[in-house]
Amino acid sequence: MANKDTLTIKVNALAANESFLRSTVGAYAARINPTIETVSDLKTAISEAVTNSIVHGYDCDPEGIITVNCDIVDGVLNVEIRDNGKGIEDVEKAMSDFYTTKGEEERSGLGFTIMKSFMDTLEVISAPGEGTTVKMSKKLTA
Amino acid sequence: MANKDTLTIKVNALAANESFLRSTVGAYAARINPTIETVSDLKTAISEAVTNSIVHGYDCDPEGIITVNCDIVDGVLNVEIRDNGKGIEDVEKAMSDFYTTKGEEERSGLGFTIMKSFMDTLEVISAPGEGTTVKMSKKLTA
Amino acid sequence: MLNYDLHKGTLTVTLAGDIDHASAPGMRVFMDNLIKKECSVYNRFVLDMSGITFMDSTAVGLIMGRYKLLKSLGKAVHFREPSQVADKVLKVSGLYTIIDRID
Amino acid sequence: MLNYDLHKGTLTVTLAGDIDHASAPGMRVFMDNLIKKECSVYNRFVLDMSGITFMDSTAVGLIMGRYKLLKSLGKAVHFREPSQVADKVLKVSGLYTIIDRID
Ligand SMILES: Nc1ncnc2c1ncn2[C@@H]1O[C@H](COP(=O)(O)OP(=O)(O)O)[C@@H](O)[C@H]1O
Ligand SMILES: Nc1ncnc2c1ncn2[C@@H]1O[C@H](COP(=O)(O)OP(=O)(O)O)[C@@H](O)[C@H]1O
Repeated sequence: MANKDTLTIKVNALAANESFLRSTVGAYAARINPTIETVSDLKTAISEAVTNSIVHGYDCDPEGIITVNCDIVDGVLNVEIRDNGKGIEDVEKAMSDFYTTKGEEERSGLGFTIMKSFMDTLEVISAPGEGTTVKMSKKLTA
Repeated sequence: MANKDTLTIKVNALAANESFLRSTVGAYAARINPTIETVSDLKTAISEAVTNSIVHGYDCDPEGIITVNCDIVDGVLNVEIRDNGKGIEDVEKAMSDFYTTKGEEERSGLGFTIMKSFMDTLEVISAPGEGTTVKMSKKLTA
Repeated sequence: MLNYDLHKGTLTVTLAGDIDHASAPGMRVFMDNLIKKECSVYNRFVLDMSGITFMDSTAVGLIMGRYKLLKSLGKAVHFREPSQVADKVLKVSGLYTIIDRID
Repeated sequence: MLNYDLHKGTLTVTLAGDIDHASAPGMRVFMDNLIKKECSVYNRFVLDMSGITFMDSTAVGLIMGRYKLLKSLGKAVHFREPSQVADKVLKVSGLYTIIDRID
């Protein structure tokens, strides 16, 4: 059966879209009445992925486009955040705690750590020059 | 110069997306700090167009997809609401006050009247079998 | 959200929150039951709109429909204290020309 | 949002609202100026996090950076009353292992 509750959003790589996208996905998830804490966790994880696309993927170039795809199936929110930016050479290394290529900008290297711990599943698909796709899911209902 | 602050959203023709889309476009517009009344007018107009796509365009079939495209240029929000639903035979007639093809459902026939009066510009592009596109704009800053 | 109060021949219904195509059907059923069930004990119907946070033309259709039903039953109909957002839609819709506002 | 209070050798900075990549840079500049300018009059730095409505790993980087600066100046550093959302991020980030919480 075709899925009946999907959401696609495309925006420019602007800092203003960090709060916009996490709030929008939070509002979308709210329709199936999750707890406040669940929505808060979700917003944190979305913020990490979107910030990474802006800061690392596009080096803050607002011409870059970020695409967010979501659906809700059987109480589980699936979300995919995609950029067409510079991509990641070694995904496993990038995902390890405290690893960052922008330490001089005071980045903590904990973005993926937080995504992993705040969501139920996390998958990162990336290659140099081919952009990055972060797929996450979280059960919204008890 | 390419536009640098665009937003595209695609969702299913579900009643839950009426409030979701008007709130989301309202939140997007908020970044350039319009008045509360301006955002409220905008949300009302968006709600009219989205409800029409759901009720008339798709006869409430949730498989239908509604696409909203926005940008903000020089303080003016441009928004386009598109469906691939059944389309409108006579656009001029449809836009006249109190005209409705769903009177039995207590529709008032004032959707386009409200869009016209709450926005600065309104354009409707439609043909039977080819879906409907509503283009509106509103100046957000004084 | 919907509340009502029946007092000295006046049935007051308070509509609050967002009134749109998603919320209107439930409100319609509730109001129609009430309007008919209590028909013998009120002659004036007041619609309190002070708590409306959003309304569009679907809400205008909802109000028009109840207005026609109430008129057919011989009741007087008034609006009370529409919020700013409600007031603007009521003005554009022309509803004030058939229903007056008492605050 | 950012507020501060200097009292009996304790510099208390209150961070409130959403702390993310968009808001962190302004907070960093403000805090660094304050930390250096008032250096001679406090020996304890308290970060009040009770009003934080959102924070992510960018905020962790912001706190780590201030922590290092404060340590290099010989100051004691504490958290006060992190909100629930802040507490959860602080736990996962391991920041509690280097900065204690005094409520
Ligand atoms: N969307 C992306 N595009 C390119 N590189 C990325 C992207 N997301 C993450 N990375 C790489 O992975 C590293 C680790 O990311 P993360 O754990 O979020 O920490 P941080 O953002 O603090 O550096 C980043 O420093 C960057 O090199
Ligand atoms: N997206 C759409 N697809 C098909 N028909 C539409 C669409 N939008 C409007 N219409 C037609 O135009 C008429 C007038 O629309 P409107 O002024 O919004 O009033 P109402 O929605 O109350 O009928 C509708 O009754 C319908 O026939």
